[in-house]
Amino acid sequence: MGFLTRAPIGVAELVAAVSAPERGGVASFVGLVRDHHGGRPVRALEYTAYEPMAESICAEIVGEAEARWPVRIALRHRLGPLGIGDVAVGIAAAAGHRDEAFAACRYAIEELKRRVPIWKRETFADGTEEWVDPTRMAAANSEEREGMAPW
Amino acid sequence: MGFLTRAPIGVAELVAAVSAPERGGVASFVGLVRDHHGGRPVRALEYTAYEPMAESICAEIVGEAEARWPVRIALRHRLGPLGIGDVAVGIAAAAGHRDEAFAACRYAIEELKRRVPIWKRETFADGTEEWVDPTRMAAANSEEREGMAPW
Amino acid sequence: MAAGPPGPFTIRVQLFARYAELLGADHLDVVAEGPLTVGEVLSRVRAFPGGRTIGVGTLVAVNLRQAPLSAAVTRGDEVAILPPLAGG
Amino acid sequence: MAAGPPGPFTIRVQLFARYAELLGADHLDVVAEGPLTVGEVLSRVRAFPGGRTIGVGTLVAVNLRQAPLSAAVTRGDEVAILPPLAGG
Repeated sequence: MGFLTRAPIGVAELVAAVSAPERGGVASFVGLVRDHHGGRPVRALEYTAYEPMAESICAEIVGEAEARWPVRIALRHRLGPLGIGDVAVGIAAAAGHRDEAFAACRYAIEELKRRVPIWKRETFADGTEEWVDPTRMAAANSEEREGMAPW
Repeated sequence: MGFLTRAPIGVAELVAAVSAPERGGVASFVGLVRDHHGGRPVRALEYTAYEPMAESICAEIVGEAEARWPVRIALRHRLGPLGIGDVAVGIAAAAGHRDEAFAACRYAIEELKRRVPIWKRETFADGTEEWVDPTRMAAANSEEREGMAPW
Repeated sequence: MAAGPPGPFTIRVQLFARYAELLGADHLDVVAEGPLTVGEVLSRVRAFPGGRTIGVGTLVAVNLRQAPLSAAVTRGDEVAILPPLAGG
Repeated sequence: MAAGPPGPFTIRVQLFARYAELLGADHLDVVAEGPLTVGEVLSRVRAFPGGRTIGVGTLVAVNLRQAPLSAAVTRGDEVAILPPLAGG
Protein backbone atom coordinates (compact mmCIF):
# COMPACT_ATOMS: atom_id res chain seq x y z
CA MET A 1 0.00 0.00 0.00
CA GLY A 2 1.16 3.54 0.59
CA PHE A 3 0.64 4.95 -2.91
CA LEU A 4 -1.53 7.71 -1.46
CA THR A 5 -0.04 10.25 0.91
CA ARG A 6 -0.98 13.48 2.66
CA ALA A 7 2.68 14.46 3.02
CA PRO A 8 4.73 16.32 0.39
CA ILE A 9 6.14 14.12 -2.39
CA GLY A 10 9.87 14.38 -3.14
CA VAL A 11 11.16 13.22 -6.50
CA ALA A 12 14.58 12.44 -5.02
CA GLU A 13 13.05 9.96 -2.57
CA LEU A 14 11.15 8.20 -5.37
CA VAL A 15 14.29 7.98 -7.53
CA ALA A 16 16.32 6.68 -4.58
CA ALA A 17 13.68 4.09 -3.78
CA VAL A 18 14.05 2.36 -7.15
CA SER A 19 17.70 3.00 -8.03
CA ALA A 20 20.20 0.16 -7.80
CA PRO A 21 23.65 -0.53 -9.27
CA GLU A 22 22.12 -2.84 -11.86
CA ARG A 23 19.32 -0.39 -12.67
CA GLY A 24 21.29 2.59 -13.86
CA GLY A 25 18.64 4.44 -15.87
CA VAL A 26 15.89 6.18 -13.90
CA ALA A 27 13.07 8.04 -15.64
CA SER A 28 10.69 10.03 -13.49
CA PHE A 29 7.69 12.27 -13.78
CA VAL A 30 6.19 14.75 -11.38
CA GLY A 31 2.95 16.61 -11.85
CA LEU A 32 2.70 19.96 -10.10
CA VAL A 33 -0.39 21.96 -9.23
CA ARG A 34 -0.80 24.50 -12.01
CA ASP A 35 -1.86 28.08 -11.48
CA HIS A 36 -4.56 27.95 -14.11
CA HIS A 37 -6.96 25.43 -15.64
CA GLY A 38 -9.15 25.83 -18.67
CA GLY A 39 -7.98 29.42 -18.93
CA ARG A 40 -9.07 30.33 -15.38
CA PRO A 41 -6.58 31.23 -12.63
CA VAL A 42 -6.48 28.61 -9.87
CA ARG A 43 -5.74 29.52 -6.26
CA ALA A 44 -5.72 26.12 -4.55
CA LEU A 45 -7.09 22.62 -4.90
CA GLU A 46 -7.88 19.50 -2.99
CA TYR A 47 -7.57 15.87 -4.00
CA THR A 48 -9.82 13.16 -2.62
CA ALA A 49 -9.90 9.47 -3.45
CA TYR A 50 -11.83 6.30 -3.03
CA GLU A 51 -8.84 5.23 -1.04
CA PRO A 52 -8.96 1.43 -0.86
CA MET A 53 -9.70 1.19 -4.58
CA ALA A 54 -7.08 3.80 -5.46
CA GLU A 55 -4.42 1.88 -3.50
CA SER A 56 -5.49 -1.35 -5.16
CA ILE A 57 -5.42 0.07 -8.70
CA CYS A 58 -2.05 1.76 -8.14
CA ALA A 59 -0.63 -1.59 -7.01
CA GLU A 60 -2.13 -3.18 -10.11
CA ILE A 61 -0.57 -0.58 -12.43
CA VAL A 62 2.86 -0.93 -10.82
CA GLY A 63 2.57 -4.71 -11.09
CA GLU A 64 1.62 -4.47 -14.77
CA ALA A 65 4.58 -2.22 -15.56
CA GLU A 66 7.02 -4.40 -13.63
CA ALA A 67 5.72 -7.49 -15.44
CA ARG A 68 5.97 -5.88 -18.87
CA TRP A 69 9.43 -4.30 -18.49
CA PRO A 70 12.41 -5.21 -16.29
CA VAL A 71 11.86 -2.16 -14.08
CA ARG A 72 11.20 -1.10 -10.54
CA ILE A 73 8.52 1.55 -10.09
CA ALA A 74 7.80 3.99 -7.25
CA LEU A 75 4.52 5.90 -7.37
CA ARG A 76 2.90 8.42 -5.02
CA HIS A 77 -0.23 10.54 -5.31
CA ARG A 78 -0.97 13.27 -2.84
CA LEU A 79 -4.38 13.77 -1.20
CA GLY A 80 -5.79 16.72 0.72
CA PRO A 81 -5.32 20.44 0.17
CA LEU A 82 -2.46 21.51 -2.13
CA GLY A 83 -1.05 24.86 -3.13
CA ILE A 84 0.18 26.07 -6.50
CA GLY A 85 3.45 24.35 -7.39
CA ASP A 86 3.02 21.45 -4.96
CA VAL A 87 3.76 17.99 -6.33
CA ALA A 88 0.45 16.19 -6.89
CA VAL A 89 1.86 12.97 -8.33
CA GLY A 90 5.33 11.47 -8.64
CA ILE A 91 6.55 8.37 -10.47
CA ALA A 92 10.04 6.94 -10.85
CA ALA A 93 10.98 3.94 -13.01
CA ALA A 94 14.45 2.40 -12.86
CA ALA A 95 15.76 -0.06 -15.42
CA GLY A 96 18.98 -1.35 -16.86
CA HIS A 97 18.27 0.56 -20.08
CA ARG A 98 16.67 3.94 -20.52
CA ASP A 99 14.16 2.82 -23.17
CA GLU A 100 12.50 0.61 -20.60
CA ALA A 101 12.66 3.22 -17.86
CA PHE A 102 10.95 5.85 -20.04
CA ALA A 103 8.33 3.41 -21.35
CA ALA A 104 7.40 2.15 -17.89
CA CYS A 105 7.26 5.65 -16.38
CA ARG A 106 5.01 6.82 -19.16
CA TYR A 107 2.77 3.77 -18.85
CA ALA A 108 2.33 4.33 -15.12
CA ILE A 109 1.28 7.99 -15.39
CA GLU A 110 -1.11 7.32 -18.28
CA GLU A 111 -2.79 4.41 -16.51
CA LEU A 112 -2.95 6.30 -13.23
CA LYS A 113 -4.84 9.14 -14.89
CA ARG A 114 -7.13 6.71 -16.71
CA ARG A 115 -7.95 4.26 -13.93
CA VAL A 116 -7.25 5.47 -10.38
CA PRO A 117 -10.32 6.88 -8.56
CA ILE A 118 -9.04 10.27 -7.48
CA TRP A 119 -10.89 13.58 -7.74
CA LYS A 120 -9.77 17.15 -7.71
CA ARG A 121 -11.67 20.18 -6.45
CA GLU A 122 -10.26 23.46 -7.69
CA THR A 123 -10.68 26.83 -6.03
CA PHE A 124 -10.39 29.58 -8.61
CA ALA A 125 -9.01 33.05 -8.00
CA ASP A 126 -12.56 34.46 -7.76
CA GLY A 127 -13.36 32.05 -4.91
CA THR A 128 -15.61 29.72 -6.89
CA GLU A 129 -14.96 25.99 -6.52
CA GLU A 130 -15.45 23.19 -8.99
CA TRP A 131 -14.85 19.45 -9.29
CA VAL A 132 -12.59 18.93 -12.27
CA ASP A 133 -14.17 16.84 -15.00
CA PRO A 134 -11.60 16.04 -17.69
CA THR A 135 -14.28 14.52 -19.94
CA ARG A 136 -16.31 17.72 -19.87
CA MET A 137 -13.23 19.90 -20.28
CA ALA A 138 -12.20 17.99 -23.37
CA ALA A 139 -15.61 18.43 -24.97
CA ALA A 140 -16.10 22.07 -23.97
CA ASN A 141 -12.61 23.27 -24.78
CA SER A 142 -11.60 21.10 -27.66
CA GLU A 143 -10.16 24.15 -29.37
CA GLU A 144 -8.22 25.19 -26.31
CA ARG A 145 -5.37 22.80 -25.68
CA GLU A 146 -4.86 24.11 -22.12
CA GLY A 147 -8.16 22.68 -21.11
CA MET A 148 -7.67 19.15 -22.32
CA ALA A 149 -5.22 17.85 -19.77
CA PRO A 150 -4.02 19.02 -16.39
CA TRP A 151 -0.54 19.22 -17.97
CA MET B 1 27.57 27.69 -18.72
CA GLY B 2 27.71 25.04 -16.01
CA PHE B 3 26.41 21.90 -17.69
CA LEU B 4 29.50 20.07 -16.45
CA THR B 5 30.12 19.66 -12.74
CA ARG B 6 32.49 17.88 -10.38
CA ALA B 7 29.90 18.00 -7.59
CA PRO B 8 27.16 15.40 -7.00
CA ILE B 9 24.06 15.87 -9.16
CA GLY B 10 20.67 15.94 -7.41
CA VAL B 11 17.53 15.22 -9.40
CA ALA B 12 15.43 17.35 -7.04
CA GLU B 13 17.55 20.42 -7.80
CA LEU B 14 17.19 19.88 -11.56
CA VAL B 15 13.42 19.45 -11.26
CA ALA B 16 13.15 22.56 -9.07
CA ALA B 17 15.24 24.57 -11.52
CA VAL B 18 12.73 24.12 -14.34
CA SER B 19 9.42 23.82 -12.50
CA ALA B 20 6.98 26.71 -12.58
CA PRO B 21 3.26 27.12 -11.98
CA GLU B 22 2.59 27.19 -15.72
CA ARG B 23 4.88 24.22 -16.40
CA GLY B 24 3.19 21.55 -14.32
CA GLY B 25 4.59 18.41 -15.96
CA VAL B 26 8.24 17.60 -15.30
CA ALA B 27 9.91 14.56 -16.85
CA SER B 28 13.41 13.72 -15.74
CA PHE B 29 16.14 11.19 -16.31
CA VAL B 30 19.16 10.28 -14.26
CA GLY B 31 21.90 7.89 -15.30
CA LEU B 32 23.73 6.16 -12.47
CA VAL B 33 27.11 4.46 -12.54
CA ARG B 34 26.42 0.75 -13.02
CA ASP B 35 28.29 -2.01 -11.25
CA HIS B 36 29.04 -3.90 -14.44
CA HIS B 37 29.63 -3.21 -18.12
CA GLY B 38 29.81 -5.67 -20.98
CA GLY B 39 29.43 -8.45 -18.44
CA ARG B 40 32.46 -7.36 -16.37
CA PRO B 41 32.15 -6.07 -12.80
CA VAL B 42 33.06 -2.39 -12.54
CA ARG B 43 34.65 -0.91 -9.41
CA ALA B 44 34.88 2.77 -10.28
CA LEU B 45 35.09 5.13 -13.23
CA GLU B 46 36.16 8.56 -14.25
CA TYR B 47 34.62 10.97 -16.74
CA THR B 48 36.67 13.49 -18.68
CA ALA B 49 35.53 15.97 -21.31
CA TYR B 50 36.69 18.38 -23.93
CA GLU B 51 35.15 20.92 -21.64
CA PRO B 52 34.59 24.06 -23.76
CA MET B 53 33.09 22.00 -26.57
CA ALA B 54 31.01 19.90 -24.18
CA GLU B 55 29.57 23.04 -22.61
CA SER B 56 28.87 24.49 -26.03
CA ILE B 57 27.14 21.34 -27.35
CA CYS B 58 25.07 20.96 -24.18
CA ALA B 59 23.87 24.53 -24.61
CA GLU B 60 23.07 23.78 -28.24
CA ILE B 61 21.05 20.68 -27.33
CA VAL B 62 19.09 22.52 -24.64
CA GLY B 63 18.45 25.32 -27.11
CA GLU B 64 17.22 22.88 -29.74
CA ALA B 65 14.83 21.19 -27.31
CA GLU B 66 13.50 24.51 -26.02
CA ALA B 67 12.94 25.69 -29.60
CA ARG B 68 11.17 22.52 -30.66
CA TRP B 69 8.89 22.14 -27.63
CA PRO B 70 7.50 24.70 -25.14
CA VAL B 71 9.76 23.39 -22.36
CA ARG B 72 12.48 24.43 -19.97
CA ILE B 73 15.41 22.03 -19.67
CA ALA B 74 18.03 21.55 -16.95
CA LEU B 75 21.00 19.33 -17.76
CA ARG B 76 24.09 18.31 -15.78
CA HIS B 77 26.89 15.87 -16.51
CA ARG B 78 29.40 14.95 -13.86
CA LEU B 79 33.16 14.83 -14.46
CA GLY B 80 35.96 13.29 -12.40
CA PRO B 81 36.00 10.08 -10.38
CA LEU B 82 32.64 8.48 -9.61
CA GLY B 83 31.61 5.49 -7.54
CA ILE B 84 28.99 2.84 -8.24
CA GLY B 85 25.50 4.32 -7.93
CA ASP B 86 26.61 7.93 -8.31
CA VAL B 87 24.57 10.07 -10.70
CA ALA B 88 26.60 10.59 -13.89
CA VAL B 89 24.02 12.60 -15.80
CA GLY B 90 20.74 14.29 -14.94
CA ILE B 91 18.14 15.97 -17.13
CA ALA B 92 14.80 17.57 -16.24
CA ALA B 93 12.27 18.92 -18.73
CA ALA B 94 9.25 20.92 -17.59
CA ALA B 95 6.30 21.71 -19.81
CA GLY B 96 2.64 22.54 -19.67
CA HIS B 97 1.83 19.07 -20.93
CA ARG B 98 3.53 15.79 -20.17
CA ASP B 99 3.87 14.69 -23.82
CA GLU B 100 6.20 17.59 -24.42
CA ALA B 101 8.09 17.10 -21.17
CA PHE B 102 8.79 13.42 -21.97
CA ALA B 103 9.70 14.12 -25.59
CA ALA B 104 12.13 16.91 -24.72
CA CYS B 105 13.75 14.94 -21.89
CA ARG B 106 14.26 11.97 -24.17
CA TYR B 107 15.65 14.17 -26.94
CA ALA B 108 18.19 15.76 -24.59
CA ILE B 109 19.61 12.49 -23.26
CA GLU B 110 19.82 10.92 -26.74
CA GLU B 111 21.58 13.94 -28.24
CA LEU B 112 23.89 14.25 -25.24
CA LYS B 113 25.07 10.68 -25.68
CA ARG B 114 25.45 11.15 -29.42
CA ARG B 115 27.16 14.54 -29.59
CA VAL B 116 28.78 15.72 -26.35
CA PRO B 117 32.54 15.06 -26.14
CA ILE B 118 32.77 13.19 -22.85
CA TRP B 119 34.78 10.04 -22.19
CA LYS B 120 34.63 7.40 -19.51
CA ARG B 121 37.46 5.35 -18.11
CA GLU B 122 36.30 2.29 -16.23
CA THR B 123 38.23 0.44 -13.54
CA PHE B 124 37.12 -3.18 -13.41
CA ALA B 125 37.03 -5.34 -10.30
CA ASP B 126 40.32 -7.02 -11.34
CA GLY B 127 42.05 -3.63 -11.40
CA THR B 128 42.32 -3.29 -15.18
CA GLU B 129 41.26 0.02 -16.69
CA GLU B 130 39.73 0.78 -20.05
CA TRP B 131 38.35 3.72 -22.01
CA VAL B 132 34.76 2.87 -22.86
CA ASP B 133 34.13 2.69 -26.60
CA PRO B 134 30.40 2.28 -27.26
CA THR B 135 31.01 1.71 -30.97
CA ARG B 136 33.38 -1.19 -30.27
CA MET B 137 31.11 -2.59 -27.56
CA ALA B 138 28.18 -2.64 -29.95
CA ALA B 139 30.16 -4.51 -32.58
CA ALA B 140 31.87 -6.96 -30.22
CA ASN B 141 28.86 -7.74 -28.07
CA SER B 142 26.01 -7.44 -30.50
CA GLU B 143 24.50 -10.59 -29.02
CA GLU B 144 24.82 -9.31 -25.48
CA ARG B 145 22.38 -6.50 -24.83
CA GLU B 146 24.18 -5.38 -21.66
CA GLY B 147 27.12 -4.30 -23.72
CA MET B 148 25.29 -2.09 -26.16
CA ALA B 149 24.43 0.84 -23.95
CA PRO B 150 25.55 2.07 -20.57
CA TRP B 151 21.93 1.62 -19.42
CA MET C 1 -19.18 -14.14 -3.50
CA ALA C 2 -21.46 -16.50 -1.56
CA ALA C 3 -25.12 -15.85 -2.33
CA GLY C 4 -25.87 -15.45 1.39
CA PRO C 5 -29.24 -16.05 3.01
CA PRO C 6 -32.36 -15.43 0.88
CA GLY C 7 -34.58 -12.37 1.34
CA PRO C 8 -34.06 -8.63 1.05
CA PHE C 9 -30.67 -7.12 1.80
CA THR C 10 -29.08 -3.71 1.83
CA ILE C 11 -26.48 -2.58 -0.69
CA ARG C 12 -24.28 0.21 0.61
CA VAL C 13 -23.44 2.49 -2.35
CA GLN C 14 -20.56 4.90 -1.84
CA LEU C 15 -20.56 8.31 -3.47
CA PHE C 16 -17.61 10.60 -4.08
CA ALA C 17 -16.68 14.12 -5.06
CA ARG C 18 -19.33 15.80 -7.22
CA TYR C 19 -21.85 12.97 -6.78
CA ALA C 20 -21.53 13.07 -2.99
CA GLU C 21 -22.14 16.81 -3.13
CA LEU C 22 -25.10 16.61 -5.49
CA LEU C 23 -26.82 13.89 -3.50
CA GLY C 24 -25.80 15.38 -0.17
CA ALA C 25 -24.37 12.14 1.19
CA ASP C 26 -21.22 10.06 0.95
CA HIS C 27 -23.26 6.88 0.75
CA LEU C 28 -26.77 5.63 0.10
CA ASP C 29 -28.42 2.34 1.01
CA VAL C 30 -30.32 0.52 -1.71
CA VAL C 31 -32.65 -2.23 -0.55
CA ALA C 32 -32.57 -5.22 -2.86
CA GLU C 33 -35.15 -7.98 -2.84
CA GLY C 34 -32.63 -10.25 -4.57
CA PRO C 35 -29.49 -9.98 -6.71
CA LEU C 36 -29.35 -6.86 -8.84
CA THR C 37 -27.18 -5.88 -11.75
CA VAL C 38 -24.87 -2.88 -11.53
CA GLY C 39 -27.21 -1.12 -13.97
CA GLU C 40 -30.19 -1.74 -11.68
CA VAL C 41 -28.31 -0.40 -8.65
CA LEU C 42 -27.39 2.67 -10.68
CA SER C 43 -31.05 3.22 -11.63
CA ARG C 44 -32.09 3.05 -7.99
CA VAL C 45 -29.44 5.61 -7.06
CA ARG C 46 -30.51 7.90 -9.89
CA ALA C 47 -34.03 7.86 -8.40
CA PHE C 48 -32.77 9.60 -5.23
CA PRO C 49 -33.09 13.41 -5.10
CA GLY C 50 -30.26 14.85 -7.19
CA GLY C 51 -29.52 11.44 -8.65
CA ARG C 52 -30.36 12.40 -12.25
CA THR C 53 -27.05 14.26 -12.41
CA ILE C 54 -25.33 10.91 -12.37
CA GLY C 55 -24.84 9.87 -15.97
CA VAL C 56 -26.16 6.47 -17.06
CA GLY C 57 -22.68 5.71 -18.40
CA THR C 58 -20.86 6.58 -15.19
CA LEU C 59 -18.16 4.30 -13.83
CA VAL C 60 -19.23 1.87 -11.14
CA ALA C 61 -16.90 -0.22 -9.01
CA VAL C 62 -17.83 -3.42 -7.24
CA ASN C 63 -15.40 -4.65 -4.61
CA LEU C 64 -12.73 -2.11 -5.67
CA ARG C 65 -12.82 -2.96 -9.37
CA GLN C 66 -14.67 -1.34 -12.26
CA ALA C 67 -17.69 -3.42 -13.18
CA PRO C 68 -19.90 -3.40 -16.30
CA LEU C 69 -23.60 -2.52 -16.01
CA SER C 70 -24.42 -6.21 -16.50
CA ALA C 71 -22.37 -7.41 -13.51
CA ALA C 72 -24.26 -8.89 -10.58
CA VAL C 73 -24.32 -7.23 -7.17
CA THR C 74 -24.91 -9.60 -4.30
CA ARG C 75 -25.09 -9.43 -0.53
CA GLY C 76 -21.92 -7.99 1.03
CA ASP C 77 -20.58 -6.40 -2.16
CA GLU C 78 -19.01 -2.95 -1.88
CA VAL C 79 -20.46 -0.71 -4.58
CA ALA C 80 -19.10 2.74 -5.48
CA ILE C 81 -20.23 5.23 -8.11
CA LEU C 82 -17.29 7.10 -9.53
CA PRO C 83 -17.50 10.58 -11.04
CA PRO C 84 -15.09 11.30 -13.92
CA LEU C 85 -11.57 10.60 -12.63
CA ALA C 86 -9.24 13.55 -12.24
CA GLY C 87 -6.10 12.16 -10.62
CA GLY C 88 -2.58 12.85 -11.71
CA MET D 1 38.24 33.24 -39.79
CA ALA D 2 40.67 35.72 -41.31
CA ALA D 3 43.32 34.04 -43.42
CA GLY D 4 46.06 35.70 -41.36
CA PRO D 5 49.58 36.51 -42.55
CA PRO D 6 51.09 34.23 -45.21
CA GLY D 7 53.77 31.63 -44.45
CA PRO D 8 53.93 28.55 -42.20
CA PHE D 9 51.91 28.39 -39.01
CA THR D 10 51.31 25.96 -36.18
CA ILE D 11 48.04 24.12 -35.64
CA ARG D 12 47.54 23.02 -32.05
CA VAL D 13 45.69 19.66 -32.11
CA GLN D 14 44.13 18.55 -28.85
CA LEU D 15 43.92 14.88 -27.92
CA PHE D 16 41.66 13.25 -25.36
CA ALA D 17 41.10 10.05 -23.46
CA ARG D 18 42.43 6.99 -25.31
CA TYR D 19 44.09 9.03 -28.03
CA ALA D 20 45.95 11.16 -25.48
CA GLU D 21 47.14 7.96 -23.81
CA LEU D 22 48.19 6.25 -27.01
CA LEU D 23 50.12 9.25 -28.29
CA GLY D 24 51.44 10.13 -24.84
CA ALA D 25 50.36 13.76 -25.04
CA ASP D 26 47.25 15.89 -24.60
CA HIS D 27 48.15 17.94 -27.65
CA LEU D 28 50.40 17.93 -30.72
CA ASP D 29 51.57 20.77 -32.91
CA VAL D 30 51.21 20.35 -36.65
CA VAL D 31 53.21 22.76 -38.78
CA ALA D 32 51.27 23.88 -41.84
CA GLU D 33 52.80 25.63 -44.81
CA GLY D 34 49.38 26.92 -45.76
CA PRO D 35 45.70 26.10 -45.15
CA LEU D 36 45.01 22.38 -44.63
CA THR D 37 41.84 20.34 -44.66
CA VAL D 38 40.71 18.49 -41.55
CA GLY D 39 41.61 15.26 -43.35
CA GLU D 40 45.16 16.53 -43.96
CA VAL D 41 45.58 17.50 -40.32
CA LEU D 42 44.34 14.07 -39.30
CA SER D 43 46.89 12.41 -41.62
CA ARG D 44 49.72 14.43 -40.06
CA VAL D 45 48.59 13.40 -36.57
CA ARG D 46 48.37 9.74 -37.63
CA ALA D 47 52.03 9.95 -38.69
CA PHE D 48 53.11 10.61 -35.07
CA PRO D 49 54.22 7.55 -33.04
CA GLY D 50 51.07 5.75 -31.92
CA GLY D 51 48.97 7.79 -34.32
CA ARG D 52 47.86 4.82 -36.43
CA THR D 53 45.47 3.84 -33.64
CA ILE D 54 43.40 6.89 -34.55
CA GLY D 55 40.82 5.76 -37.06
CA VAL D 56 40.62 7.61 -40.37
CA GLY D 57 36.92 8.11 -39.69
CA THR D 58 37.36 9.55 -36.22
CA LEU D 59 35.47 12.67 -35.17
CA VAL D 60 37.32 15.95 -35.49
CA ALA D 61 36.18 19.26 -34.06
CA VAL D 62 37.26 22.67 -35.30
CA ASN D 63 36.46 25.61 -33.03
CA LEU D 64 34.26 23.44 -30.78
CA ARG D 65 32.10 22.01 -33.57
CA GLN D 66 32.34 18.72 -35.45
CA ALA D 67 33.85 19.31 -38.85
CA PRO D 68 33.93 17.12 -41.99
CA LEU D 69 37.27 15.88 -43.37
CA SER D 70 36.92 18.40 -46.20
CA ALA D 71 36.67 21.45 -43.91
CA ALA D 72 39.50 23.96 -44.01
CA VAL D 73 41.77 24.55 -41.03
CA THR D 74 43.35 27.99 -40.94
CA ARG D 75 45.63 29.94 -38.63
CA GLY D 76 44.21 30.26 -35.11
CA ASP D 77 41.68 27.43 -35.41
CA GLU D 78 41.27 25.13 -32.42
CA VAL D 79 41.39 21.52 -33.63
CA ALA D 80 40.51 18.49 -31.48
CA ILE D 81 40.48 14.80 -32.30
CA LEU D 82 37.69 13.03 -30.46
CA PRO D 83 37.74 9.33 -29.55
CA PRO D 84 34.34 7.58 -29.57
CA LEU D 85 32.07 9.53 -27.22
CA ALA D 86 30.97 7.82 -24.02
CA GLY D 87 29.06 10.43 -22.05
CA GLY D 88 25.71 9.90 -20.39
